Amino acid sequence: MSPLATEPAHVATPGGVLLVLAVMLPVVAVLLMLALGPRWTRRIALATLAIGLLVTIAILAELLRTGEALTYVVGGWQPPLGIALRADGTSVAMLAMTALVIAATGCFGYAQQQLDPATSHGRAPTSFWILLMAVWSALNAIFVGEDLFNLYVALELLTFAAVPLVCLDGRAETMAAALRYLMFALLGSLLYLLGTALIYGSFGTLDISLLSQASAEGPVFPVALALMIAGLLAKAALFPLHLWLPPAHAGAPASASAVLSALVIKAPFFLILRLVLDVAPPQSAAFAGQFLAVLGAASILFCSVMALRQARLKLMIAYSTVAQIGYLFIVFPLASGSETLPPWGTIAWTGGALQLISHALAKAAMFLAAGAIAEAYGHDRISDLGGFGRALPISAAAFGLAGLSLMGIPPSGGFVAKCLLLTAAVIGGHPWLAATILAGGLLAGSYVFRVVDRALATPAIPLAPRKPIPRRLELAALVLAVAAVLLGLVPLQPFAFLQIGRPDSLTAVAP
Amino acid sequence: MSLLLDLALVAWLLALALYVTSARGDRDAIVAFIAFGLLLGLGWTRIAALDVALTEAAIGGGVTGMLLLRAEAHLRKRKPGGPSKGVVGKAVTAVACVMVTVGLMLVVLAFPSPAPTLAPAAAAALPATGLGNPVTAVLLAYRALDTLLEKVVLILALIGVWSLAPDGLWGGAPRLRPALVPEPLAYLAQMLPPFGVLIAVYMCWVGADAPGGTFQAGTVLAAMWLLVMLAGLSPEPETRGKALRLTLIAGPALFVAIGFLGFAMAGGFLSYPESIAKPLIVGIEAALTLSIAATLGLLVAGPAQMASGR
Amino acid sequence: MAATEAFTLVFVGAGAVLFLAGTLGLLRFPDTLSRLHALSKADNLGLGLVVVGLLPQCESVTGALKLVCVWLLAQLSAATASQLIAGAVYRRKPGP
Amino acid sequence: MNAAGLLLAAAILVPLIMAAACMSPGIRRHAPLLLAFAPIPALIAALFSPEGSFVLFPAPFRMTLLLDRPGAILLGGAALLWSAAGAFAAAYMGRKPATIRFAIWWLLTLAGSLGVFVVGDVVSFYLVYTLASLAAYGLIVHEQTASAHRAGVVYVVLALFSEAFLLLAFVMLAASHPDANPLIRDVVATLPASLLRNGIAALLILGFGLKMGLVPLHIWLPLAHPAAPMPASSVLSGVVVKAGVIGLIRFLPFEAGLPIWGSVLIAVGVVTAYYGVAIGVTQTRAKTILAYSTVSQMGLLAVLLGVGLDNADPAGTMFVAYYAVHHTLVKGALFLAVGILAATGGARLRPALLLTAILALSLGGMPLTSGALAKLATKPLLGYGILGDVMSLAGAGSTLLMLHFIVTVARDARQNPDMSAPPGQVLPWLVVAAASLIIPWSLYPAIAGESVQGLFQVEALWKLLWPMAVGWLAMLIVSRLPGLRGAVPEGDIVVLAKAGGAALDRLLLGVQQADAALRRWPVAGLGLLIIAALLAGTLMLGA
Amino acid sequence: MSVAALGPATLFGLCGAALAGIGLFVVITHSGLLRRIVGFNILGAGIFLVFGAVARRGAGAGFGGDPVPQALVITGIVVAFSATALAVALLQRLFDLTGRETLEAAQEHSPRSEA
Repeated sequence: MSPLATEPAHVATPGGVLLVLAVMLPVVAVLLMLALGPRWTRRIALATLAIGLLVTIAILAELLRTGEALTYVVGGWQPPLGIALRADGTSVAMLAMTALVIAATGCFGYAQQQLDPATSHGRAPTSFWILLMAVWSALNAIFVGEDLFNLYVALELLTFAAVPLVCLDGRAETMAAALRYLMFALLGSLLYLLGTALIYGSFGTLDISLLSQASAEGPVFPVALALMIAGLLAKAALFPLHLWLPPAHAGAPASASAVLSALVIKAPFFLILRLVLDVAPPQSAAFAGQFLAVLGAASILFCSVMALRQARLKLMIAYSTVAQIGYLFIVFPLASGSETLPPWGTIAWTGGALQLISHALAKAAMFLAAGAIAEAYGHDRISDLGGFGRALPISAAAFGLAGLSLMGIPPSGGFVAKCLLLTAAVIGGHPWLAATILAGGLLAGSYVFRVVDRALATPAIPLAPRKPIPRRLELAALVLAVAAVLLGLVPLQPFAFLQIGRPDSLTAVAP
Repeated sequence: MSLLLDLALVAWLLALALYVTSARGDRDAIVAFIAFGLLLGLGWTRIAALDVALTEAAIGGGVTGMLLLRAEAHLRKRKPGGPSKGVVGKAVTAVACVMVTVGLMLVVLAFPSPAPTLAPAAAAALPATGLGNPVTAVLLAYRALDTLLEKVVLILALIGVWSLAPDGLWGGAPRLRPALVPEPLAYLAQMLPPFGVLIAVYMCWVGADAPGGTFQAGTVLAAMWLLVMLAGLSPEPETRGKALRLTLIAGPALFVAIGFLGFAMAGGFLSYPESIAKPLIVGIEAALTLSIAATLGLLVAGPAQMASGR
Repeated sequence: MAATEAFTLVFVGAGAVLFLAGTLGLLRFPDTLSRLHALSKADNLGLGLVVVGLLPQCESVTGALKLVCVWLLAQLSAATASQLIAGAVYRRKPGP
Repeated sequence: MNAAGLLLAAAILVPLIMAAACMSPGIRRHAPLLLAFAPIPALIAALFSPEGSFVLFPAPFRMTLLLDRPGAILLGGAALLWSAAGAFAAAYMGRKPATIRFAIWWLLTLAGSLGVFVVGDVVSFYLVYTLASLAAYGLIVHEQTASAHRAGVVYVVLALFSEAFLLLAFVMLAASHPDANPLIRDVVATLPASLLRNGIAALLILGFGLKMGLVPLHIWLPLAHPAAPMPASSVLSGVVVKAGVIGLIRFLPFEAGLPIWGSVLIAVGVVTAYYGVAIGVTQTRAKTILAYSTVSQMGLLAVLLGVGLDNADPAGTMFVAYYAVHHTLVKGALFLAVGILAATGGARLRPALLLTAILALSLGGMPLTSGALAKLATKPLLGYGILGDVMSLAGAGSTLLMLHFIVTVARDARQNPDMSAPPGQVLPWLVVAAASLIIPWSLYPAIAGESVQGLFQVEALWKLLWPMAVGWLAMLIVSRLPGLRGAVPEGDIVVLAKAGGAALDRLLLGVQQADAALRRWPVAGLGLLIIAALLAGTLMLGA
Repeated sequence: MSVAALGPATLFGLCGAALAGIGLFVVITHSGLLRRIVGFNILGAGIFLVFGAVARRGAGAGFGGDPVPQALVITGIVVAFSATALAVALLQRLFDLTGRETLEAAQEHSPRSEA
């Protein structure tokens, strides 16, 4: 370990300050909201959304301008003693996705609260804004974190922000869902923490880039990684560890569900990705990747069927989330790379990243559309929604477009992602994965179709909303859905942008 | 001799933990857990971690125990839950847990020797912070970002707890004071707090150079505050109260502010200029102690149960 | 030196015996109030003896003061706790 | 980008722009009027764009358009039918709010179904193919009846399967190609040498066969065509099924040939041709009979494609396109005829019936009609062996089926009061009917390579007349069998799905129970430990 | 390895491993949520002890233990307490609303049932 101490593992880049801002800005907002009270909460939130978007854009611009990862060493204390923040291309893509979804969700939340001005300074709206900011901060911290323990704290921050979001409306079943979520997430966190302890015990550092250069001997490293990955799997709700997700994501208010389903479960996946690709020795990573892919495939098939069987719209979307998460895990064997080609140079890596982002956009759009529907009709029983497309054309369109992306129908980000994954499966000789991808697409088509069919139906008695829904409430969903579709226009080649700052990115060539 | 003591301590810890799995009632389990926490604090001193020992005793035995006992009292009228029925499932789980334990033990035994350590690095950097207690240096300088985020976690947990209040009561005050305050409790609440505050101030102050520090001090303060509220000597604060909220955020806000000032003074976020590092850190610690005390106290007090006065 | 050590040995030993007796009482006495009696007796007196026994071992006056403080605080809280428990028992079962 | 290229682009874009324009309320009100004009750019492109026109849209759109002769023939016929059926629809659907929705689906389907004839790269093909597939759902369920709904569900499920098969096939095709989105002709050239060629060919035939309605993947046709409104059935049966035909033309390697898969196509085609007739004659509804006739005709096309593939004969695709355009126009006109006849009575019934009969018998190959030309033109391809006779006999089957159809529509129209269909409907019908006669005549010399004089020789007439005679005879026998009518339900083997449905339900219930069990806390907790242990094991394996 | 050769670091590390196992058992098998929360705390304590063993093993530079893992444990204890507080508050609210303190009743509520 020690030879590395002589030569700093991280050299701060000028743009690194932006990473601190990305993490701390929402924290400042949380503190301000708490200090100034409910009357100011929403104004602070909207201002933070605007500034945060600007910061994200600045990070993106800086990354593109310099063509290398942004790095910051907090307090000037070099790892392993201190903590570094680092954003490579993939991280920045995550940051941008997060900012977009959070902003859209914020707009939806704002519009929804305007429907009922009497309670807009009440418990649920005020808590929502504070928690939303905390989620944002936690996500940013996770996407730029380099230190395993710092990531643990960020993960816990994320959990504590996400759990109260689930039970914001105060119904008993959402309390149960939140409690189940909290408990299982805690179990996951503790396993992760245990792994961290073991890693520190054998390497004396928690810095990811230092660990990636460490040579692993003996059983400690595999056991530690296994514990951490298993803990993160529990938080990512991969089948068969999805017990908490459907009730939690279906029970939460729509805007919260959108953030939870689109972003929150991506954070643990992102960390698994980093652990497998950056920390684990390549040989071990290959075997573990196979195992994760089996779970991912099971998740796709099993939970798609479950989504198909749901009577309630939000439960259906929630199960679909578990299924779609499965696609991310089948990336591991597909992006195994080779001597000349690192994993992040493969088309499967691009496909996986696109799947992650397009799912985030599409799923947020779906939940927001479902929120508008529930707002209009007071329920979300799919069978009783016949003809909702007439009253809520924008929501129906948003749902349909988002559905295209989930199904993998062109032109959409989901299509390009699945196309790339399928190609990787065919080239790499993984017929079962190819079959799974296709079957998942079919099942997704079926469950999306069930809803679209209801939207287009014209029942004898037209379905009248209980209150008028303003257009701006529906617009956020449409914007996200259109963004998911527009992603389909990105080039089919590996996204060079995603490889910025990855090790050896110079040797990465397009296949 | 000391090995014998260690072995006895470990045996007690394991016995209490096993008792928690098998105790009939939750209260018995919680009492066992409080004893467990105190013993664990003793255990931490055996492995030369005095700061942790103080924290563990204050938290594991103290505040967590109080929280759990209050919850148990709240849930008194329920049907007993108990372990799940399936014997086979339990047996399988037991086997799995034993395997996990054995695996972990093997890993613990397989740690590399000599052990990797950052102690020399921490010691070498200590002069730059002006501190004498390396744990405080890690918490407030080397890994200050962790500590800062952890404070946000604490505040967020509080916001989560508050958000659980029924809509009508939100912004109101939690209820700690029992219907009838026992005479001795009131007496204790008058006697103890001056000592407690003294100890807290002392702990916070020496934390820079000796075991102790902001979190331990904050916990003691919180305990004193809770005691006073329990005895009905001071009313429970309304969660909407401005002063309360300012106290809550004072520490983290100062932390963040000094962190950002670091850009101007020392060329980076959360870096302290070497000459005034120690006063800055002690200042942050003092503010944090207040905030932590308020946060911990309110976390134990729970969500609002009385409607706002206004 | 030997005298102080002997002093310490005697007093701490006596304290330990009291603790043992108190623990026995806690385990063997029939009802809550008598158990409480045994426990608080042993606690107060035993801890007092131990503290007194340790005083000569202190290297500084502050150390000795700390020990005394520990005893005083323990007294205070033990007495309060005993009162509270007794009160609770009394309220639950009115009458003898 | 040249003018021809712009025209091709307009063929796809104009309908899409019209659909988008329907978002504006002012345009939306007149949406039905757009339908007749939306295909006009495509029609002009088919007529005037030179063969081999090529246009490339650079990234990020990555679309290549390309018109070859088979494509132009099919595009022209399809655009004509779309235009006429659009005019028909404007008159037929009336000015109800639902009509606007119908118009939007119509425009989307139109863009997709015309697009498949002109796109040249793999991804764009998949895109427009999908557009046509999915948008057609809106046309099928438009009436919102229970049967329409059922047909829609069956259609969507099969369409999704088709998409899945094709996606895999395309990915396998393009996998070996350096370009991420290669031209179809480039990847098809590599197909015969590909290691995956059997898998690709099987998937292509499955995917496109589903769309064409080859047995046993035909079940959506007899369900969807009767359920859709009249003009929609017309384009579904006339054009949308041709997406499968053009797909096979584009993606199968006719230059190099794939003998095994050619034989498979021939076998499937023969079975389909006969099966469509056999089931069709038991049907009682005119539109269902027409749907089964389409199934049968698609079988004939499959045989032609199979022969082409077998012989490695790229010219065969020309014959296929010729036959297909004949079928497009005739079948389109016939569906419109059903609509006209339902609204016609009294004195005007007779001429209408007569024209309908001519059109119908054209499918059986009545001399002087387009059917006769198509059959004669494709004869050389089939050869004069047993296959030729089998196909001639299938022509007899077509005649039988069409006679059954004529009897059925005549019976249905007998009770009509004295009325006449509005001119807005009659005129488009007449246009399509006329086109179905004129276009094949005008194309015949170019396709068959001989002048039309040859058609009047006795030998040629005999070739056409004996199957017709056999068909008449068969009709005489069939009409004496009263038990036959309604013997087989619409969608025939979809009934089998009921039996499978119970098993599927059990499976789904099993999944639900497994989910409930796995989501119990102790099970999930134990699962977490087991997963951690397995992960540790796999990680140690590699260490 | 004889018992005498065990240093306190290893001994408490092993104790931590055992506590983690016991905590896991409580968490997984008990349906009563309060007990489960206690189980989480025991599991956490076990993990912190493993950290403590690591710290003790890293003694050096005049310190009795590596200060970094010790600081991590302090942070971890705070986080664990926050989690406990949040869980207890949720549990009390659940109890107030439904009168139960287990999640099992929510399990029976089948996914197809209406909202």
